[in-house]
Amino acid sequence: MSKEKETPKYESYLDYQGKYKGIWGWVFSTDHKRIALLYLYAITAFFFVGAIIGLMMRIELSAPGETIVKAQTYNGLFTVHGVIMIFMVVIPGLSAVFGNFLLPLQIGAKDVAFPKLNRFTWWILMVGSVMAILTQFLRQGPPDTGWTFYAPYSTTTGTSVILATSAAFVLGFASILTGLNFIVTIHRMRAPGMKFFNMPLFPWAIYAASWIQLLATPIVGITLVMLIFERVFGIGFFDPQLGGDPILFQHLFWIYSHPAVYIMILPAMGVITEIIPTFCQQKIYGYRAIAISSLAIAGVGFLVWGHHMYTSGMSDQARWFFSLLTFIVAVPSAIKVFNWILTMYKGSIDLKPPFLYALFFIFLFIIGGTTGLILGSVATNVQVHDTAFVVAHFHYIIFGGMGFAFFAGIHFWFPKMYGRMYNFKRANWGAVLLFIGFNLLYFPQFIIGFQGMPRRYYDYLPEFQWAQVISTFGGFLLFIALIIMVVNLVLGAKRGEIATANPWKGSTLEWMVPSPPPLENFDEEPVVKKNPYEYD
Amino acid sequence: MSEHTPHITPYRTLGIILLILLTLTFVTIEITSIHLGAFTVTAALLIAGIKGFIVLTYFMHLKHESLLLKILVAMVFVLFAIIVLITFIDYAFR
Amino acid sequence: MSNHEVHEHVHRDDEAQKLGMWLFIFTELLLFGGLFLVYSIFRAQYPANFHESSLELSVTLGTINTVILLVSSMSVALSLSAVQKGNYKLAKIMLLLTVALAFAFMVNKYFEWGAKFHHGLYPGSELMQLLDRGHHLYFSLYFFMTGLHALHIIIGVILLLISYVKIQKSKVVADNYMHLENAALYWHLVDLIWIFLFPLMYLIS
Amino acid sequence: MFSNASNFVQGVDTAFAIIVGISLFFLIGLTALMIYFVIRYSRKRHPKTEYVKDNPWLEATWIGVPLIIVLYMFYIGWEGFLPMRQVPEGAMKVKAIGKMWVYEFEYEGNKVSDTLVLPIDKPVRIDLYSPDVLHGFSVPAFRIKEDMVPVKDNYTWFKPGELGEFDLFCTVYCGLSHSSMHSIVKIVPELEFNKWLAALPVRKKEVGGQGKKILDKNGCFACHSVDGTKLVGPTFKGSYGSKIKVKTNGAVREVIFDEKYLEKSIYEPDADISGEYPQGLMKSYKKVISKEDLVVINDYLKGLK
Ligand code: HEA
Ligand code: HEA
Ligand code: HEC
Ligand code: CUA
Ligand SMILES: [Cu+2]
Repeated sequence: MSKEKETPKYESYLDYQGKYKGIWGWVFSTDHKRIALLYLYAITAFFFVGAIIGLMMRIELSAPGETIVKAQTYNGLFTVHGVIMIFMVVIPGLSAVFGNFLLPLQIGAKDVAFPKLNRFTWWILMVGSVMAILTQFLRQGPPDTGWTFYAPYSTTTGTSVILATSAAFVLGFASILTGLNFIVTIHRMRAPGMKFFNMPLFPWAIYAASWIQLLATPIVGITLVMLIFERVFGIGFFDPQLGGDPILFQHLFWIYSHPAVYIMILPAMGVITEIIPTFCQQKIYGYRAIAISSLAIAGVGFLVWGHHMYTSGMSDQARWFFSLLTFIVAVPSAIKVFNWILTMYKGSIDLKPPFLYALFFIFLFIIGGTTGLILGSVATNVQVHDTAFVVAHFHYIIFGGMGFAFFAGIHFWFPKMYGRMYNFKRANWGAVLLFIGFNLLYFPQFIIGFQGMPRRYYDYLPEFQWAQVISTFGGFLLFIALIIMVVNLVLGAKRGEIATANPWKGSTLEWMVPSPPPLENFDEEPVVKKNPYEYD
Repeated sequence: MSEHTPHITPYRTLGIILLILLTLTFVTIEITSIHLGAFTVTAALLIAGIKGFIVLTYFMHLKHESLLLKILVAMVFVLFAIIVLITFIDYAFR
Repeated sequence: MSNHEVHEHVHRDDEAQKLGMWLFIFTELLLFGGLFLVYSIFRAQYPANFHESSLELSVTLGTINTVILLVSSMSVALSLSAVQKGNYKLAKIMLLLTVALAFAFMVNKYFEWGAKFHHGLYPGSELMQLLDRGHHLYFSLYFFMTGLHALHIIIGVILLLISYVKIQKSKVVADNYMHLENAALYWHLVDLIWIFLFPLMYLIS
Repeated sequence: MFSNASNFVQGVDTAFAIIVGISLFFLIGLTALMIYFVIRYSRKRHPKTEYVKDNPWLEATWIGVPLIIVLYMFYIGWEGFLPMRQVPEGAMKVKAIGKMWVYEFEYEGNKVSDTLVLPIDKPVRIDLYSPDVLHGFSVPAFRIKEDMVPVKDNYTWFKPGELGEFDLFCTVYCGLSHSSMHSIVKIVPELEFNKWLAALPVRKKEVGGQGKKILDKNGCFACHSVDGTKLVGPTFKGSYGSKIKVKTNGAVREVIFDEKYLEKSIYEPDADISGEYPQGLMKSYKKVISKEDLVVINDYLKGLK
């Protein structure tokens, strides 16, 4: 890009010197952009920790019997891996990082509705995360219940379940406040002239996800508190030995945790919906359908939690009812996939790294989603429930879906965030390696899952070993690819070329401000007259 | 930046509302003390619902809020009702 | 901190504040909603036990507390109206009345719980372990739900006291009263929840 | 085409094949389309975008068609599942008990075995019990899986159709040795089964009386033997009254196995860790085993010489 470009004349949010110096200028900042970067760094660190634990599990599983850790340690590993990845990485992930950075920019606002609350939320997240990580070092040993905390095992095991559930509770609080902040922001702070239906689609996705965060999280919150009280005071809500009902725990847990998976995927879909039209320079196909399908996913997503419990001993009526609703919630996702692909039709496609990631996302999401259909159908669920098949399903859809969308988004908005550009060639190599490693890692799990290899197994029958070895190999490939990606991005942020305001010729408002954006985003309040996604 | 001038609920209205709420409270107690079988629960919950509605409408002045907020409040209650209903699909048919 | 703060004052958005409070109230409703769900399921399973256990509670104490909460709910509402009309004196009296009522509620609760504790009925007690499933669940829920409700009373009182100070310092005035309005909304929520707790715990038999 | 290991294989595998087929169709079709678009409309070949108008009919199609497809998937899934809940009259009954971390199968006449042996071609209803936490009862080859939930009585049934040995897994995470909670389902000809059943010893009359019953009910024998073998935890045989080394807060000391030590071991197992065992294995039974029961257990252990 242009070398003659001088250092910008304005004061960008990155250079801004406030009352506090150095790192405190970040930690105490109420600027949504700075907070977004704080989230990015924190979540990257958590992701790293979780991923290393994932790799340790892979090494352990590469041979039957004891390989590197003891059974008790392994049980702690997958619990902590799940807790970190779910509550500390993917649930805050996209919405807190890109939502914070872009939501105000895309709707033409100076900041979110409650900037101080926003800062406070990040602190809460840190407190919760510290608690979660502390569980590792307590005398009782890491929690060993799985991230689902199923009673009555969780009410009786000697490990530090109380701290782990408290951590999840605190993290949930952060999630609620983020959602609250975004909903108010979207309702109250859109630029003049911007109606709901000419908002870009990423805010739409954030909006839908925020409602889930707001309405579903309290239920898991109270459930976890009940669990803690059960352990401390011997109140018997869930432990049958005390008169409780373990299946009720599962209901309450999944009333939150199923909608929670849409907290993860909706913003990811939003990111993809921004990237595809930009690189095709084509109007997004079926704007309204995509916007409304986000709400539909959020709405119906509330009612399908029982598909995690088909074999728990629910009534038969509940089984078919949940199965039916599960299938219905798949349709809005399908609509989005079709619309994305049709947007490419007759466009002018520029295959840059973000778009490459987006393509990989679509492919992996279809695999993850359609295997979700296999799980949703009662007969086949009975076969694959609680097996490696489920593990493969959700890694495909969370890592392949939300993870790849995250990488796509980082590569897409990187120039906006840092005002610099990364190396495309390295980025492409990283993406391709990541894709190969990913498939090697998780695809074999589908096969052995169908053959009956249960999940959360420290030890397994020798006939499953071939697949586990391939998986472990894939895990290392993935690791290398991620290192390439991260190094490339870090180098880019440090000494990449200076990026222009609108390197990809995007049409939404964030591209109308300089890169990196000035402290208060817009010098004058933008007035919106046209729809997003009009390229010319 | 308020869209509309805020509505001030008169003191008198608040007093009347309180009286209605107190009356309803005593009605519930009366109804539940006579034996009506399964109907007791329905009656008590119905009255509680009415009381809740009054509190929301007048004390929390939803009456004078935007349509959006009214819809949102209704949505929350409906969502909760649906969740309870669905959970009972399991428990009722066990 | 940054010059953001300056802007916040320029762009005061009462509607946003209120919407934010309502959204928070939604989360509280669903928090208790989870408990009501648990209650209804266990009640459906052990109707007889729940009935017998609820006889252990004193309807009189419960009724008094209901009346207290309803009156206090009106008094906050009065306080808000008074602030809107510029009658700060009345507003402050009404706030203090509300807080006093909240205090009375807690004292009442203290005696109620105290009596139960005295009989050896408290979470984790020997007696509780001996009860059969339905009774045990009823009392667990009773302590848990009323306890959580009491916690909300305490939070509400703190919010109201902050409002009081703000009126005192003229930070809450006739054309800027969002803090009081939100505190009042929270207080009504506490009342709203009790309206459902009362019949479910004390009356339905 | 499908195996005949049980009567459900066909239903489940049909559903599986159909859903996978449709999914593959969409996966391959959409991916191919995507790649085609990327190549055909790449900026080099197609520098100028032609705007495409939304087509309501097209959109309605791809709401409607997937809806029909998924409803069909739901239907076959339910069809394949329904028979699993309809136990035929007169099915043979076996009670399966899953406890930390072994299975036990109780046949009529109070006969107990640790493998599930069944006659071929005869429907059998398995009643599922658990005394401690959730366990899973899963035989992948038979396409059955149902959780074992304490207090709640779950069941499953099937009709074996092939001779042989099949793996039985515990699928619900249940603690330390979840992954070794494994057993075998052995399908044999009816004659052989009858012979086997006849030879199966009746569960011994409770030799230990009440004390043994309590331990059995709480699943202690999953970890503690009474014959000297070392399982997950130390054996009870001969340990009562002896001196044992325990670790208290990391410091090793010697205690005598007596009433007080017993109570502490059961109520706060992590306080004194016996020998080289890791802590956190045994859970506290404080809420489960009453003081009265302790006395009974005490007497029982005393007698185990
Ligand atoms: C981001 C997270 C995410 C998302 C989006 C989803 C999406 C879906 N999930 Fe998944 N799921 C998880 C995360 C997620 N899941 C996790 C973490 C678990 C395990 C939890 C645990 O036990 O630890 C799980 C477990 C899980 C189960 C329980 C498995 C078991 O334990 O037995 C089921 C069962 O129904 C299920 C179903 C579905 C379905 C139907 C969708 C649908 O929304 C998918 C919709 C998408 C598509 C259908 C693809 C796109 C469509 C097309 C390409 C068109 C072609 C399709 C048609 C014709 C319809 N999931
Ligand atoms: C976001 C969700 C997420 C992600 C990304 C991952 C990532 C990985 N997971 Fe995990 N996983 C879960 C969520 C996730 N997982 C959950 C919820 C469970 C269920 C837990 C339970 O049963 O309770 C589970 C369970 C689970 C199991 C099953 C355990 C069992 O049932 O016995 C296994 C086994 O192999 C596994 C492996 C892995 C591996 C190898 C990775 C790898 O892909 C990780 C590889 C990545 C790296 C090695 C990256 C290195 C990182 C960097 C270089 C930093 C760069 C970062 C940025 C720039 C952002 N996971
Ligand atoms: C999960 C496996 C497990 C179960 C189930 C279990 N225990 Fe233990 N138990 C252990 C382990 C491991 C130890 C040694 C470590 C320790 O002292 O905590 C132990 C130690 C003990 C000791 C001390 C023995 C000694 O020699 O020091 C007693 C007594 C005991 N258990 C009783 C019981 C009783 C009674 C039950 C059933 C109600 C039970 N256990 C259930 C694993 C278990
Ligand atoms: Cu038993 Cu897992
Ligand atoms: Cu789900």
